[in-house]
Amino acid sequence: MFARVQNNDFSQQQLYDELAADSVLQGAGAIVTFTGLVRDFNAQGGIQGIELEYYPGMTESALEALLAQASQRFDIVDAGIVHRVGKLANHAQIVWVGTASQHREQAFLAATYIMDMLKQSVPIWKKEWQDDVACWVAAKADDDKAAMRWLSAEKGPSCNKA
Amino acid sequence: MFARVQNNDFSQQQLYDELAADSVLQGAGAIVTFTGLVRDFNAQGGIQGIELEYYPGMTESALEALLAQASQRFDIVDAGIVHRVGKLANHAQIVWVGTASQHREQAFLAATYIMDMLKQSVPIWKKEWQDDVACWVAAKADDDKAAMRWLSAEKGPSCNKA
Amino acid sequence: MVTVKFFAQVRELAGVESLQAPLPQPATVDALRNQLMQQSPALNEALQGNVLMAHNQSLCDGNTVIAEQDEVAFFPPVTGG
Amino acid sequence: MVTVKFFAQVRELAGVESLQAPLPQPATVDALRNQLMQQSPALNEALQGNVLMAHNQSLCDGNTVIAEQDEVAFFPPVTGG
Repeated sequence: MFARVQNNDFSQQQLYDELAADSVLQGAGAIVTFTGLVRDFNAQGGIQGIELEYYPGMTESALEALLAQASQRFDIVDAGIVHRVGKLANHAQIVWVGTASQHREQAFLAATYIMDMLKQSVPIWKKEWQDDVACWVAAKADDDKAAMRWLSAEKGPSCNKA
Repeated sequence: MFARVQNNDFSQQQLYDELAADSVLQGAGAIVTFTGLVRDFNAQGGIQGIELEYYPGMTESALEALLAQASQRFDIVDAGIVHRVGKLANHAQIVWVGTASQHREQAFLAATYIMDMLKQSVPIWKKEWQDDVACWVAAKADDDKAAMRWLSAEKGPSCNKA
Repeated sequence: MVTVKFFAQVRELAGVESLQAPLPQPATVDALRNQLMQQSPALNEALQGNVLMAHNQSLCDGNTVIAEQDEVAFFPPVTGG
Repeated sequence: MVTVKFFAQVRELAGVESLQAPLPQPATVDALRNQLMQQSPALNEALQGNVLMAHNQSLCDGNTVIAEQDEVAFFPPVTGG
């Protein structure tokens, strides 16, 4: 398992190979990857890139905790997350999530879960540049709902929002 | 959209780049990939690779039809499938599916749908080599159920099994 | 005549990949299948049970109507992916 | 003393990234938040509304008990991914 926060871009091939190398030896027959990209527009029109702030220390542990939760909840043999921070241009890669499992359903579910929970619980904040002004992006109700779908199936989160 | 049947191996990076190139210009913010790998065992023990037979002509059109169905059913901007045939060693890549969408949920659903339907409707048959004997793999009830989940939400398939 | 193709276990049991058959009466896929099953013990065994059918390279059912020059294929449930 | 950190909009409104604050009475995250909000109009505005809280780098709620040397952070709902 690997969880990384970095400014540099990442290589699809390298991350796939890293995840697959051990996974196939552990019987993985299915690898799912998710990549998030900077879109060049928002509801107000075109944007000129984004900027991501994070909480050094906590962000890394939150990503590691998320991988541990996903491993407990789903039948996966390995998983990894890489999240970029800092200034990112339109169309740049933002985040990569990979999951490996014996069977495809668990790999798909685990990757979906990791992304849904990441968007609700990992301390990273996004600004969008628009006409030389950078505006913080508001959290989406859709993202809350996506995470709640998983949480409602649990006994209850150990820690609540304010 | 691209659908290919080939004997040669494929490159994760090349297929990702091919899918992403147009997709980002069409507003894609989410790319999901699925890769199926040859596992080195089955219920009877270790295996020594697999062999895949297909129906030249029909296999390609079935893959194209599947992409068209997925595009109609889900809010995706692009998708691709590559399926290998012939002899494949343990741990080799068998199939790659990629989907690109503005939002991650649709990309995940479309990739899951394509794999579920591929396993039920695309003419490809798998043999496993075990102690110098090649045995045809039986279709899995799980795979039928996975496909039925999608079909039951439709008006009914236009074409039935015998 | 119609072109008949077999794949995977069905092909192995039939002992042939492809053959030409006269258009059956009635001209349906089921009638073709029955006609072939009476042709030889090998074809009888190959076409028994859960066999999928394609007409001109699209999955079809037994009631599908066929014409001269059409292509019909018989094969087991698929196991790709 | 406890170390207090702010991120994103909360940091910008607070006008500071980090500060040291005396342990409040009672020693909870909510009490610390109230103490900070009384300290300046900027902090008052920054800590209003839907603000998430972390105690020693784990998400927590306002009842969480804190001790000397702990790290508490306030930030808006996250928007990564």
